[in-house]
Amino acid sequence: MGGSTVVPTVRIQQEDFDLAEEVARLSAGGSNIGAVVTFSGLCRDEDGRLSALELEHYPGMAEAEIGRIAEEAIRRWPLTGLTAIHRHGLIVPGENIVVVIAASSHRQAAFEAAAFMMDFLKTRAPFWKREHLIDGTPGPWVDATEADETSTRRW
Amino acid sequence: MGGSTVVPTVRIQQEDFDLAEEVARLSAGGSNIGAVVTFSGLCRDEDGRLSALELEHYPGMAEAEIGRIAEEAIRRWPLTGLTAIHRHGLIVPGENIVVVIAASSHRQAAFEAAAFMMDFLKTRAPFWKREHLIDGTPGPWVDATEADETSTRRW
Amino acid sequence: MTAVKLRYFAWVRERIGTAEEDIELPANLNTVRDLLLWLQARDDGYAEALRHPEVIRVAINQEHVDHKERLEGAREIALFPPMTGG
Amino acid sequence: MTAVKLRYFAWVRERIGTAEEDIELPANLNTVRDLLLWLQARDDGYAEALRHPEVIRVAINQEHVDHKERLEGAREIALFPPMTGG
Repeated sequence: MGGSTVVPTVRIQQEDFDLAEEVARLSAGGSNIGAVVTFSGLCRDEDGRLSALELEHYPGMAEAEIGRIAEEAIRRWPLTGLTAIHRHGLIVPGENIVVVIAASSHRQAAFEAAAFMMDFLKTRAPFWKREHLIDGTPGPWVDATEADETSTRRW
Repeated sequence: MGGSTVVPTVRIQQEDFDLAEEVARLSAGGSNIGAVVTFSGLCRDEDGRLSALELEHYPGMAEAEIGRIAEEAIRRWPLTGLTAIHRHGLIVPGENIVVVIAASSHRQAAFEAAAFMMDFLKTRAPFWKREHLIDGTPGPWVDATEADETSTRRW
Repeated sequence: MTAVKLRYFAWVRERIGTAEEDIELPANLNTVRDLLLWLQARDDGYAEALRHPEVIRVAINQEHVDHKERLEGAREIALFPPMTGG
Repeated sequence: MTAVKLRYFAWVRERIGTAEEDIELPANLNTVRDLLLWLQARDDGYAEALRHPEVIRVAINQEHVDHKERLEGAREIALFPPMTGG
């Protein structure tokens, strides 16, 4: 029953996904799952300034790097399941950008693994956001934040 | 836009609920939500030992106490939405017992508020679990754990 | 004498043998602790339920209180084990 | 001389003006740092993209490396800004 036998689900895709379906998939057949934590990162309109975010990614490495982060999470916490899905392309406000789902017998493990995944997705997964402004013009590339780096270093 | 205007959704009910529907309800119309964290607590079969958990609760106080915990979370973190649903009655393995959903512009706030809610739900909300064994007999009342008390004291 | 509703939950309820009762509190009961000691002496069920009073949680008017809390203003007093929800 | 595929992303790609290219690396380039300096000198686009080499992130064969990493065994080298996904 150890975490070592868990195989993470990692998907990089353009199309949207359904949170409930992904949770159901992760929980299927697992009658010893006590806790499921999901994190959904959504596209914001930044007070009406944005029409969309464009997400560029590094195909191949994106899957590989998120897979490595997921394996590390599975080593660190006693998980019964772990899913990470990251979208690319044009995403409009209110839509999903990313979801992480961590399942465990223990709520603390599920919370920590999901937070760990997100910190490393932010700073290690090869994705870059560019703003598209409400007037139709492409805006600037989003800058990486020091807060995200700091958050990653706590693990 | 401050957290002070957020009204939490608190429900105590016997019937199951749908995670996706509750997330959608919380997110409706909020184009400035960047992060949604959900915690689902599920009934485990404890390696096949249990046929069900029975949850007794204190009607009236359960709603009031969870409402107080939710108001405290809204005071502490810049949330854009907060939902807590706790079931009572007979719950079989694999089914939901509780869900907490926290939405915010900031992922750290959403994670922390959801973890805070769960720690206090465990130790302050008037619910009591009793095991029902696979042979059909009512088992013992579940003991409160020191780990839950410790987890609560960190806030 | 003051009339209050007493409510019991989980194994406290089972050992006392009732879920709730209306009771006249003697005027010499000042605090929650006094109430627990007075109830203990009522019969074997109460004695068994409240044998370790330090583990009993108490709510007055549906809010948690500690054992030093005074009983004035109480309309509903609930006794129960530590919570195990969530 | 070793043939490698160079890949560029986000504003590094825009400033250099191409998403990828196959390139023969001179034998005197030992580390990622050497490569960044050598590319800087190629033309104004590279110079602009790599003006602050310390912010450029590098992956060799699709794994993050730091600027002291040696280039031996590299088949694919990617240069990009700090990541902003998630």
